[in-house]
Amino acid sequence: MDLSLSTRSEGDRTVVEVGGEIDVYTAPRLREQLVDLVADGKYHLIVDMERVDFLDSTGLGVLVGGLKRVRAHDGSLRLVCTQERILKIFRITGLTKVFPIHSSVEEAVSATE
Amino acid sequence: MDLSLSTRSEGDRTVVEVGGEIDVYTAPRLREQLVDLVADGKYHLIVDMERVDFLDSTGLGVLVGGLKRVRAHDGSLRLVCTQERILKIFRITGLTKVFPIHSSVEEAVSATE
Amino acid sequence: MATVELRFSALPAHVRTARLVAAAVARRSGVDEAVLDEVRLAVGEACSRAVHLHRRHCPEVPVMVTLIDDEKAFSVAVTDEAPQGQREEQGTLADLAASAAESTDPDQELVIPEVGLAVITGLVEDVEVAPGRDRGVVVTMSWPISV
Amino acid sequence: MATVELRFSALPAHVRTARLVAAAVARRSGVDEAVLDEVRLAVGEACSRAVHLHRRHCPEVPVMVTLIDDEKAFSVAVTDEAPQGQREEQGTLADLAASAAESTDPDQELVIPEVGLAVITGLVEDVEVAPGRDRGVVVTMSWPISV
Ligand SMILES: Nc1ncnc2c1ncn2[C@@H]1O[C@H](COP(=O)(O)OP(=O)(O)O)[C@@H](O)[C@H]1O
Ligand SMILES: Nc1ncnc2c1ncn2[C@@H]1O[C@H](COP(=O)(O)OP(=O)(O)O)[C@@H](O)[C@H]1O
Repeated sequence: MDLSLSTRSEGDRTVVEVGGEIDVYTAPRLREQLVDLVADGKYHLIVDMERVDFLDSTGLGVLVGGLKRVRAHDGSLRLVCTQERILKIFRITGLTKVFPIHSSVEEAVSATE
Repeated sequence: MDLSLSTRSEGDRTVVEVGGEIDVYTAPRLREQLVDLVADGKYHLIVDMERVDFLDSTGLGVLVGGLKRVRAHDGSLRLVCTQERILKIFRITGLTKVFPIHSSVEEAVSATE
Repeated sequence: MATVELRFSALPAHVRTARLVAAAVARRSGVDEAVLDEVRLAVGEACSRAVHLHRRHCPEVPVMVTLIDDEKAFSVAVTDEAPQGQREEQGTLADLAASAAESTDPDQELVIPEVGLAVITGLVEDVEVAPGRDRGVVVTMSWPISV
Repeated sequence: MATVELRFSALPAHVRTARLVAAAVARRSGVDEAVLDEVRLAVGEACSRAVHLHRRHCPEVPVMVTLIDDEKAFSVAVTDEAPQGQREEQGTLADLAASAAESTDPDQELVIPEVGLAVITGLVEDVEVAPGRDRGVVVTMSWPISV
């Protein structure tokens, strides 16, 4: 299954809805999307991973890269994820301590630092 | 996808509904089913292939084997198939001339020699 | 240059693996969706044939499938290592079917290598059946890539 | 004894092929359905890592994946051929992440081989990482078969 990406604004936040597989093959496209958003001045990102079927460490690397980019502009990168098998990968790599992970886009939108 | 098999009687005919993939891996099970039916005295068989996703020459071989078995008892083996990609395989191998092929189980049930 | 090579022990289950791999690589190479069924069937036939011959003549030797994507075409080569001299007799489909009918060997009823080849050549426009390097046969099938 | 061997040129797309093959063969071998996601992820990580190292050190050499089903366990071995001396430094995940953060090489940001290994060892109970015969590393992962 391929990667699908769509973005929309929610107030001052930008929601990136990701679907399909984020892996070594598709991660460059997600990376490009995040780089473009930051270049466009979008520094408060919410990555909605509810429709992600597969995530590997390459995908994690891209998310970490995105986090570094928005932080350089005092921004934020929040994740929406309730899927256990995806959460497990964040836990294994210690990234649950790095990313704020929310259980819905609404929750992520209303979250403050 | 694996093979699924179910049989039922329609008057003096026995309908074998086949689903999934008939290939070198699953064909032995279809063969066994046909052999068992003939051993049980069922000589008028209708093989319903409408839910077959894949058929290869091994599957053809089993159907030809079934035909030979029922013919040895003056029986019949009719096929139900309207799927173009499956019909194509029968045409390529000249088997459309060997098997009566019907477009519904009803049509096959009411067919006579 | 993008090449995938698959070797598997001569078991029917692995023919399914080969079909799966061929269809997946073909799709990614840009082979038309409508043709993927043909790829799956043709590769399956070539591999069933090779597995059948290996089981009969050299069950310990793996079957080899090579997938090559050279940007204009997607090609699959299936190589068997069955000894040349012992290969099945050539004949018409009807002859083969008749001999299968007389045989009581259930395996022979299931697989008639030349019927598999007939399906391949009936199905695929670009096929080559050539002798292997030392023994056996290489069946090479190609499909255009629509980019 | 039922063995499947897959060799592929060091391209990200083929990692998907390897995942697909591993999951399909694992399922047929009798690996529990609930564990197939783990197989897919772990094999993908091992292959991504190998592809990354090959692209950097030996882009012409194929990556090799061996799948063995010995009736008690299903094992996958992923072998890279990256020269030993040039392998990435070991370090904590935080070190690696920090160095990735400083790097401007986009490829390095994407793949940190040791993070992939951390995922594998965090995920799979039975893993062995051993030096390859001449060079490189063999990552061997096994899962029980529930028959
Ligand atoms: N590519 C990656 N894949 C997985 N985990 C990563 C990756 N990069 C960084 N991490 C994780 O993110 C954590 C924090 O990274 P980072 O933001 O660079 O923090 P620091 O600046 O403290 O090093 C690391 O401890 C590591 O576990
Ligand atoms: N295993 C098989 N796979 C595909 N086609 C077959 C197979 N066996 C037989 N056939 C086809 O069936 C046709 C008729 O077979 P058969 O019933 O044995 O007729 P005959 O008795 O005239 O040889 C053959 O011409 C051949 O095309």
